[in-house]
Amino acid sequence: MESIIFFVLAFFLLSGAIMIVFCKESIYSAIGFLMVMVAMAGMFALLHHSFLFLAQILVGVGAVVVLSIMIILSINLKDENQPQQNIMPSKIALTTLMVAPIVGLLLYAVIKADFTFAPIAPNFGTIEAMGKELFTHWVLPFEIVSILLLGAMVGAIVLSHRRLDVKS
Amino acid sequence: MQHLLSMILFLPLLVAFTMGIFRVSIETLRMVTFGSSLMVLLFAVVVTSYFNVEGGMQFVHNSSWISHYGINYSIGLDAISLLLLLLIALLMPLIFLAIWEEQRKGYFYNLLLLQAGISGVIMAQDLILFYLFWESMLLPIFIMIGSYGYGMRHFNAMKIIIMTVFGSMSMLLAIIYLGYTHYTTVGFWSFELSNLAQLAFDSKTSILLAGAFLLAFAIKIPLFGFHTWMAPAYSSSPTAIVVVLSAIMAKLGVYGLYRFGFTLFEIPLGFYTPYVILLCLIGIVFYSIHAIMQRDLKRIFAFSSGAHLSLITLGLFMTNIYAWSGGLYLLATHAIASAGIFLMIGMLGRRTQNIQIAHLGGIASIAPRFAFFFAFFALAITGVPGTGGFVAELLIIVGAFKYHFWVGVVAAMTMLGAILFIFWTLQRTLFGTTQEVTKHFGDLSAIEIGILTPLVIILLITGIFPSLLLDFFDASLSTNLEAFQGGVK
Amino acid sequence: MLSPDAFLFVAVVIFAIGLIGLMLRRSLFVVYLSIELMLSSVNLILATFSRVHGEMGGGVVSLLMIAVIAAEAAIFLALIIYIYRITKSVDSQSITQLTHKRDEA
Amino acid sequence: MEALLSLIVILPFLSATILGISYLIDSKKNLSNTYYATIALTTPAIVTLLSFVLAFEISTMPHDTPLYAHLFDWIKVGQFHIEMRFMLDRLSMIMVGLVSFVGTLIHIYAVGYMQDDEGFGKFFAYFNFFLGSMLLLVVASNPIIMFIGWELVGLASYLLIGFYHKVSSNITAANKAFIVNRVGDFGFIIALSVLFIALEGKGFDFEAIKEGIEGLSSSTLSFVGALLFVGAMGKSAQIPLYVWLPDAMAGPTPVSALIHAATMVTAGVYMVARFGFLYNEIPHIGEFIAYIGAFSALMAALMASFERDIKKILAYSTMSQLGYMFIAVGLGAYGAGIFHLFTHAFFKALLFMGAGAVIIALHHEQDIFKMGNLRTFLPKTFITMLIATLAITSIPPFAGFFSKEAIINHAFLTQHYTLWIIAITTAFLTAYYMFRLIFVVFFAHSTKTYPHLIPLGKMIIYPLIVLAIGSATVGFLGIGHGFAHFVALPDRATPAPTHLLEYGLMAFNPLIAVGGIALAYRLFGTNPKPSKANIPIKALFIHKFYVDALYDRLFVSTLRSLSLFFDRVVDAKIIDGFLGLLTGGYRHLGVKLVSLQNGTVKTYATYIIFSVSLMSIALIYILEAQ
Repeated sequence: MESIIFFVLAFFLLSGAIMIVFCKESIYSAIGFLMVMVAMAGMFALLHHSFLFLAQILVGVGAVVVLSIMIILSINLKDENQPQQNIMPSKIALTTLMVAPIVGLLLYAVIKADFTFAPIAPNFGTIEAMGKELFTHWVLPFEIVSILLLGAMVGAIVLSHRRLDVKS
Repeated sequence: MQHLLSMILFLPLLVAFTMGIFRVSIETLRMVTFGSSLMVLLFAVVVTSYFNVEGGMQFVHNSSWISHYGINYSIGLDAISLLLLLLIALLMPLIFLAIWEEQRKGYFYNLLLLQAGISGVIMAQDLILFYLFWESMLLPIFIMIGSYGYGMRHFNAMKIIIMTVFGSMSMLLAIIYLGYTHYTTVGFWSFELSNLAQLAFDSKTSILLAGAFLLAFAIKIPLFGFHTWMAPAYSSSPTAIVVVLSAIMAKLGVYGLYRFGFTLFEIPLGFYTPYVILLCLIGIVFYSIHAIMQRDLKRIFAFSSGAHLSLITLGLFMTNIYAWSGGLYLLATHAIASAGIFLMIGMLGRRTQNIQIAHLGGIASIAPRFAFFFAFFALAITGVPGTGGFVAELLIIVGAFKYHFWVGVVAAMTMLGAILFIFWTLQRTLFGTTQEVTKHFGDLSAIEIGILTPLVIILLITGIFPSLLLDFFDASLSTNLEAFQGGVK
Repeated sequence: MLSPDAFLFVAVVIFAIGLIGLMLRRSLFVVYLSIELMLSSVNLILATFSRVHGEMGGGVVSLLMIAVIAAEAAIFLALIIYIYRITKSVDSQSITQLTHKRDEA
Repeated sequence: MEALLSLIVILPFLSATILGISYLIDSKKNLSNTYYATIALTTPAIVTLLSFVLAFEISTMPHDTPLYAHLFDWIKVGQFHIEMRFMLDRLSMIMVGLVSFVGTLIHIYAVGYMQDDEGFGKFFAYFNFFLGSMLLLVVASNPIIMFIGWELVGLASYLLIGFYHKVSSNITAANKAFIVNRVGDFGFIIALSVLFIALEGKGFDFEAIKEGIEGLSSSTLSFVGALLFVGAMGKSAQIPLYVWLPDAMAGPTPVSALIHAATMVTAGVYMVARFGFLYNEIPHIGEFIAYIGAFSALMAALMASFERDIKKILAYSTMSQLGYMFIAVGLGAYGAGIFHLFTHAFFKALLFMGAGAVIIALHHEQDIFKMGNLRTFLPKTFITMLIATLAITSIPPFAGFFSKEAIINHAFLTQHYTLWIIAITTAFLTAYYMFRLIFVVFFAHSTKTYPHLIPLGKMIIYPLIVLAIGSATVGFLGIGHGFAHFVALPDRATPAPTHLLEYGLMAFNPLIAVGGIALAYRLFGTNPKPSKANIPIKALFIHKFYVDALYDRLFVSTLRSLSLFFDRVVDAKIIDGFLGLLTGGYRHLGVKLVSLQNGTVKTYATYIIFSVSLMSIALIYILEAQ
């Protein structure tokens, strides 16, 4: 049963990823991104990370994806403003060739290492356990991320309010 | 007494930094620099008076500097270095007098640094120390050509620095390799010349190492083929620098060959000897002919310097006592004569703002003193008897004939070479009728005569009583020559 | 029972697709999405290892990563808008300010 | 005595220095000519006195014990030990006496001649400098010191030829003189060096060389001898290095008289005589010298016959007479050669000074065809010049007769008939061109008058008279080879002539001369016209055999274009071009790399990925290998 769910999720994940990269229209890419994020949330669930699942749905899908789609729609690119680019098979082959060694290395490592799932505590991945972990061992990174978020917020505001006549 | 050499070395640096920190006015600066150069001259004279002609390396001072790599602050003097030290100590006050009117402070600072660098090169007995000073004397020259020069000064400053640094880089590599070899074979790091001279290499390595040193010195001298920086650099340089370039810097190439080349690599230099001699001979003829059609006084005498330096190098490589004495004698006398001529070109340039030969002429009829001194130095360069140049050329020619007949014939051509262009230059510069720029040419002032007269007197004394100076370094030279010949056998 | 390898395989492949997208496409959106893709794949890997070792650390980092993704999205999208307003396009080739300019003739 | 000998050389240099410094300091011209003249004249006068004292001393001593004066060690490097030491034997004594005596007279003459020149002081500084150098040359006890004097007289000659330095052509002439002389010196120095190396360790004084050369091979000696003679060619204006002498007449006339007639140009002859012991070992080189001398004599005579400039005629005549001297010394008759040198100094100095008197009287006119009838206006000059001319054309009993006759007869007696014929022809031509000069200048156009003639001062006339007496009488010293015996040079043996032959030859030479005079009178006696280049052979003579043009084409232009070639091709194209390949390659590489940095972020990302993928390959490889 889990395997079936996994394969379905993996299918959505991969096809979403492929859509992101290979669709000409940005909006299709965004839909592919949505698929990826949702499928990713599913993956987390499969891994017993219930809190991650929730966070992924809330933040990843609810905030990031929606924001992206909103931006894409608001910019409303015309065709002449789109990058004039044909996705050529030769280029795909070339980039794939370049990426292949990295993939090879990673897979090599994965196969060599031969991981297995360890038995887990019953409260693994629950909000309670995560919260405990977060506020005992991970306080500092947590705070740093909060500052990062603050910075990003300020940055985004500054950028979008920047006067346009700086550069012609 | 122990620290006299260090004082000579560091006094100019100290003065430069003190003056720089207090940001003194130009008047103070020129007084103090002139005073310090006189002090250095005094120290040099004191050193000379305590110098023992038979004594080999003297005033040796050695203290550890970067002990981990065995780099020492190691200085000392023998007769030949002392000769060069005296030359620079004597020339610097004259140069400072010659630029008395100069308003740009950079002149004084750079010249002080230059003096320190050159003194360091002359004294250094540690190869890293030597390399340090060798490069540091290039910097003031680079700055001065670049900021106070004439014509395409930026390009020419780059050209001189790139070409010379290219050579010295190869030398640095060789130095480091030597030190490393000392570490691997003897067990501790050392860059001391006397230690490195003990090392033994297989023939291929030593030829490569000798070549690396040779390249640095050949560019500095410059031998034929490495000379294209010379004329542009001379023509772009301000007077003070061109005097130092021609009178001292170029000689240091020969000195380096003598001190380091011949001490470290007796045998592999033998491998290069025919090629170097060939380059020298080509240089003698080539530079002389090249100078004929030059239009700029500085370039003409640049090539003349080149020809003489080829001759000096030739003398050095023929390794017999006549040629060595002659080479070193020429080194001293040509330094004086070329310093004189370039100082005078500077004076000429200040009066006319123009040193293009085509615009000059007729100076002799309105400025006889200028004409006399100019002609005297020019003739001294051609090696007229009665000036030191003749003695030196005679000795080198005799040595060249001892070495090989045809080498002697070409070496004797220097007698012809210099006059070909110098007499024509004199004709167009001094004689004939006055032109626009020379119409109101002022004769030499008392100070200018004061600058030039010591040089004239030295040239005359060296020409009429050569034994005075020859006996002075005869002992050093004979010892080194025997050591060298012993090394070859 | 699923092995961790399956998850890792998927993550690696998604990562690779992200890389390819990064190199292949000129549209800034796609570039952005590719980067998100790679981040997510790393996220997945973290989660997997958290599960493999039975420890919560990986999960926590993954959680923080989600926050980072959000921050990154905000900045990147703001930049896209900014660039779009200047160049009227979302072409990555149109941003060439880093090019070496030969100043001498 | 030694001190006196040193003084002879040192005094002129000293007074030259004093004069020179005075002249340079005295920029406002406060010092009078009298000041300069006093110093300038005292020196040669004292030197002359000293030389007479020394001459007396020497002539009482045996001929093979010269007088030495050791000053100091000049150079001592290895075996190269050169002393500043002077040697006075009979040969150098004759030269010292000659140089100082004639020099003094010309100094006196020059005071009159240069009276109005603003460079008066400078002139005498140079003149005294020359005197010192010439004396150094003749009293040197070894060839190196001799070479120093040899070079210094060249320098003095350069300075004096270019004395009127505002005219550029004068300087060109001076340069030519110096450069051509240096070409000769080039040979000289090579010869000396080779000789020194061959004799290394045996000393380098003349006596030491004399003893040393016995061990040397004939080829070395021939080489040395020939190259020494190259030096003499330059100094004494022989083929092919004679071209500077006519141009050297650009200098003031006293200079021509002293340097380019009486003293410096004879240094070559002196040198060959000095090295007589060496040339005796290699008679074939001696013959070569004689032939060069003969051809120079003939060629110069031919050129003199068609020249219009009074000083240049005399210059060619000098060259021609020097040719005679070289015939003599080449054939081993050193005594005869030096004797001709001796007499020639008198009459040639006189001729130049007379010509100078004419020139100055006529406001610096030098073209003989613009003169004429001067015997009525300048009678003293005419008389003295006529005496000198009779002397040079070897009319008995004037000086030239004895000396030239000795040379011509020597050529005949040693069976060098070719040389003899050339010498006789030259003698004929000499008579022709010298009397051409006399007739054109002093006789022709008998109605011509000169309203603006400048009167000649006593300082100019008296030396002429003294020299005229000399020209008329010094020949008698040579009767019965008296002079040659006195000088005691190592003459090669000559077959003794029969009396009949001797008297025949003695009569033959004046007859030839008279023939020349007759021809000159017939052509130029009354109504002279300059020769026109109407036939090729004449054109050849008038244009000096085109040698100047040839040298110009051969050397000057070649060197200039070579210089330009070096500058524009060798330096700029080949060497800098090669360096340019290096630096240019570096630059091109930079340009290529710059295009990699195209500013698009995507490309940079590609580089990163590419690098990472390379690293991955490497990692896989490493991991597999473990």
